[in-house]
Amino acid sequence: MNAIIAVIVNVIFALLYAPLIDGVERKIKARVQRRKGPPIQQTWYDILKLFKKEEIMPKDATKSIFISAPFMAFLSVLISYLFVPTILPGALYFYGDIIVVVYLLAFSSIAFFLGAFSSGNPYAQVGANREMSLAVVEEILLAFIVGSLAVLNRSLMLNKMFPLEIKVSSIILLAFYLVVMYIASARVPFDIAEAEPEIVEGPFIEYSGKYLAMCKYTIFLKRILLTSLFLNFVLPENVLWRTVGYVIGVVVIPVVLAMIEAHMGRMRIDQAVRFMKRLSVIGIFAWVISLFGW
Amino acid sequence: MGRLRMLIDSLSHPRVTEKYPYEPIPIPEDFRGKPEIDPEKCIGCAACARVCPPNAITFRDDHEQGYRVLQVFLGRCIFCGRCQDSCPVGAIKLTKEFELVSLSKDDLYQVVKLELAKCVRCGKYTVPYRYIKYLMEKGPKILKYELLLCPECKSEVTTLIKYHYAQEVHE
Amino acid sequence: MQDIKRVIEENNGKIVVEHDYFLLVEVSREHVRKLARALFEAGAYYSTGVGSDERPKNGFFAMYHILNHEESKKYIVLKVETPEHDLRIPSITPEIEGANWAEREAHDVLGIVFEGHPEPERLILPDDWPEGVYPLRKDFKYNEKVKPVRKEEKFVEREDALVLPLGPFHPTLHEPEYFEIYVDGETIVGARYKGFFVHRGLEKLAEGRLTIHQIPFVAERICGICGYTHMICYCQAVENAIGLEVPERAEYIRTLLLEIERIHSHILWFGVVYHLLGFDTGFMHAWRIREKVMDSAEILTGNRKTYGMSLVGGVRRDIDEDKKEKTLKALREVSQEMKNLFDDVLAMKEILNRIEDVGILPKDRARSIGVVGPVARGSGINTDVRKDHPYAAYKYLDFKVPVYNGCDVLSRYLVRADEIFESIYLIEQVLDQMPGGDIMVERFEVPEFSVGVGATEAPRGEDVHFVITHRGSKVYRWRPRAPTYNNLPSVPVMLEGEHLADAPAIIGSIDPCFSCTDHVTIVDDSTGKILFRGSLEDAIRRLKR
Amino acid sequence: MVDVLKKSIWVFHLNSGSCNGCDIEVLDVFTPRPDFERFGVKLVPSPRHADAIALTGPITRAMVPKVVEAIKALPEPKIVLAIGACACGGGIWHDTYVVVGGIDEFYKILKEEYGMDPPTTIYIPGCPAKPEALIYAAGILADIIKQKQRRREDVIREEDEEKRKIETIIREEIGSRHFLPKIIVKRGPREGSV
Repeated sequence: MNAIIAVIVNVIFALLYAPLIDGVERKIKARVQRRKGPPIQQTWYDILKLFKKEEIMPKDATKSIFISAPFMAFLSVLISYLFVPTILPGALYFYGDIIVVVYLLAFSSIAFFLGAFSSGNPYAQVGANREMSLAVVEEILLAFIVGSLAVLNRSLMLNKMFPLEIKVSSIILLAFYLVVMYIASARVPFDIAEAEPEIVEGPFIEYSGKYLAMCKYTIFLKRILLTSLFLNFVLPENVLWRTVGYVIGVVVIPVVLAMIEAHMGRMRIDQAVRFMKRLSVIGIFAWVISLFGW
Repeated sequence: MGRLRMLIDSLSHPRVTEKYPYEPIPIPEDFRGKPEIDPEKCIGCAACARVCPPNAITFRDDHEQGYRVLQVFLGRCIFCGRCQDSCPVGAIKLTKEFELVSLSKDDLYQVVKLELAKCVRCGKYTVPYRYIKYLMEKGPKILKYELLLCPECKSEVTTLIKYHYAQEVHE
Repeated sequence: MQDIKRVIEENNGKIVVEHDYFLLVEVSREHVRKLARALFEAGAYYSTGVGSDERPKNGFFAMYHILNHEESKKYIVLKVETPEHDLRIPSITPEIEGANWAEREAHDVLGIVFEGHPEPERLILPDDWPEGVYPLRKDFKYNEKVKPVRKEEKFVEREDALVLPLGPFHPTLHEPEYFEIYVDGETIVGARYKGFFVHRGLEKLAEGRLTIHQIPFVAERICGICGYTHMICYCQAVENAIGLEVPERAEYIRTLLLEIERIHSHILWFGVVYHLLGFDTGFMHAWRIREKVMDSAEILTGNRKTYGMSLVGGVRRDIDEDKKEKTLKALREVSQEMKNLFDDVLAMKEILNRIEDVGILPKDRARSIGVVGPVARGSGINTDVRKDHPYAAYKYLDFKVPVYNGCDVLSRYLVRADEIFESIYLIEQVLDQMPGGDIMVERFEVPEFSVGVGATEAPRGEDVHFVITHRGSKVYRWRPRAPTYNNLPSVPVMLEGEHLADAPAIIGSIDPCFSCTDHVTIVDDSTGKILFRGSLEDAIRRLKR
Repeated sequence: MVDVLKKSIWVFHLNSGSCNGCDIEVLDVFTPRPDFERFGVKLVPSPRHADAIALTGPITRAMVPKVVEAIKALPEPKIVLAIGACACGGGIWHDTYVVVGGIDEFYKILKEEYGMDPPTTIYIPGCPAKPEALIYAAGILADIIKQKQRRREDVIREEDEEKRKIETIIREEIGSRHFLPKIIVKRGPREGSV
């Protein structure tokens, strides 16, 4: 029963908090650019406005897929919150839930990809292609990290992993996780799929109204999910300290990432893939030492 | 480490965002803003309308009501200030006003109507009284009766005068 | 100097007007090609070509080829006449590649046939423009509306590649332009430019409604970024045509504003390039610094962008000590902050990777296409109108012309970076040395059918205006040629073999200004596919095929 | 004005043949000093995402179908920001052979040929429109400030006395010209004067 209440609170928290932290990020980015920036509730205003707007269907779109894709993406991320605790500890744990989380995250990327392809827009397709080549590498890396963590803990259950034991391999893996988290949350220089000057927001180009709001919302939720996952790995088990740590972490991490993001130029897709290939070498190294149990 | 320096530099300096629209912003002395006709000074000579490159200032003579209608359409104005240069009495000036945003095109007009004088010969409307007054005071030394004649009458009369003089000489 | 005259005379050219700035050479149709060849070999390169309908004067059509001879510091204007019943002139494009667009344009707007032109296709007239209607002929009214003739859309298909339309509304440049990019995967295998969307008919407008004193304001609105240089260029062309000496103080004020404009234009370009490379903070910082330049422009002239400061014969407003000081103070800050920004950005590896060895334009290709300005200087060609054909106060001032040999986007980047500091140095000199005196020549006579050429170094390169005056303070023919007109044909060369993701940065690297270029003629209507809606659907259909 | 868009306006920038001056100012308002984002304004690259079209330029004839498409592509509720002298009234080239001549002429075409009602339009004059003028427009949209510019019409009538004075002076002069009243020429009706 407690777990269910925790899950409900967690999901509501995520839903409310995800757009808000995006507003905070925008404010922070504005500050490092030496301007005032929008109010922090701006992203909420944007989303509410989008829900009130008309939706236009592109002529060439495969309607059913085009409409359902944002919902699929949104729901798959939302369902992930059932397994990953946010502000309150406790979630629906069952044997093998780590695989479900990774699978759901990959599924949200695939949903965007499908939606983009069904929209019948070449820019969306170029965007989707890029999204896919990035997502493949990024999901593999994520699976790889989580898999290695599972090896470390000898379990696929998330609650067995929270918090992680401090070992050489786990520290390397967490650092590695931070990088992958950065990539997966589609921030510059890895927002190649949505590059505005090149391919005009790529996969989302044809979406309007509430479908666009869903797409944007999904991205915000995904970012908070990945941050929460990281925080769960490092925070202590004590409920009070965990909550305090979580509240600090969930604010500080996006702020720091936003500052990093503001000072990056976009990479080219081939450069990004090459970069990730190099990263995977570190991953393999961490995996090998985790096999030794260090 | 360029980006770190950039970050520190930005954070150590204040934000530059201005307070406008909550507070007014400083406008430079020579700023070329909204052109405004001072209806008290305007003589209706339409010099501004003739030099205006985009035809933002136009004039027409309303022969029924007896008015010369000078119209400034701010929506087309390019704020070059040629009207100000050309105005003989300094009636049109570029102000510092730039807050010209409007929800309807109608708000972007300034209209000045000047009463026209009548031709003493045929009774048709000619040029504004103001213009005649100005020419009488400051204009070139011409025969003053010409001021109150419409162009047709003027050319006819001129021909007649020439004819008359020619006859006189002939005699 | 003597050499070039000898070359002209040996090849049956007749020097009609010998001006400090240009030579007007009349040549018959039979000899034009040989003369052009000889001049090209003597070191002149093609600047622009102007067609003109001179039937009211003598019943002839004329084609003026303007060549830039840097060595003798003169423009050489070759005038070829052809009678109305036999509108054929030998093309000089086989001899000089740069004449291609100019001749095609003259054909489009006047109907002159260039014999032996390698690509006698329409350039600027749209496919739906009716045959036999030539807008720049004198019997066409400036405000005449022509009914379009509907035609089928034409696509240039390529079997080995996928066509990706870039434009006309693409967020890269905030201007309607259209590139058809052929991609194989993510690699570009070819590109085709189809432009001329921003045509506003201003050449015809100048001949029709406006007087000689109103045209400067139209010239300024050819381009919203480098408008003042167009204004000066026009004024100089008219001054050259009527032989007017501008007061020295006016020359200095013009120089001051031209350099202010160069600084803001270059900083703007840096901002745009950072944005294209995804580095928005760099964009914000660059434009924040630019704001100071805009403020000094506003203080000096009363407007941020359209200065409205010049007329034929001088400048309209004077500059006092207070304004001078404010400008100097602002520019010192700009100099310091830009320096820091450049240092910081060039230390960022992912930015450098995106611009180094990308968009190569080799030196020999650059010369034969006739690119100008920072694009030429980034390909190792030392050319600058300010040095080659000194105008305004540049003849009294000391400055360097930065040249880089990298031939890539980075070189163009560095050229512009250096120019900012060079311009600040120039402004310091101008404000220091500015003499007193008049700023305007009020009275002058405008002769009929007098030819004038004016040139300035716009931020984007050489800017040439050609003017034929007319009685009653009118112009008979006015032809502004913006630098982008010469630089654009080099873009397909640069794009080939590059990544699609680099296309915006490469197109951006020539600092294209389509509104400058396209003013000349008619907008393309039918091939202009757009990014959203119908156009993309067409594109997708082609993709599926 | 439009309640939905009070707090958040996403703008699609559409150049319809402008000289670039206004386009640069449209970008300029997003830079640190004016900072348009304060009012929740954001530049979006796709018209599908947009609430407003920032229209610059006099609308060249060939741009008409494209501008119509862009307006159609915007989901309701939508507004049009006509920025600069060109968009508001056609600017310096309002009557040339390839220019429609401003947003109002364009709306006529929109109504006649495409049967569409024009969206709410905000006119922002200026050449180019100063960034602060754009902020002022955003302020009006967000109900922070009230519109200042109003139509002004002045009718100047001369005092009868003044008129009489002028006429007297001139009549006196005419009187001194002995020939003028003597010669009477028959004239047909004429139209127009000055």
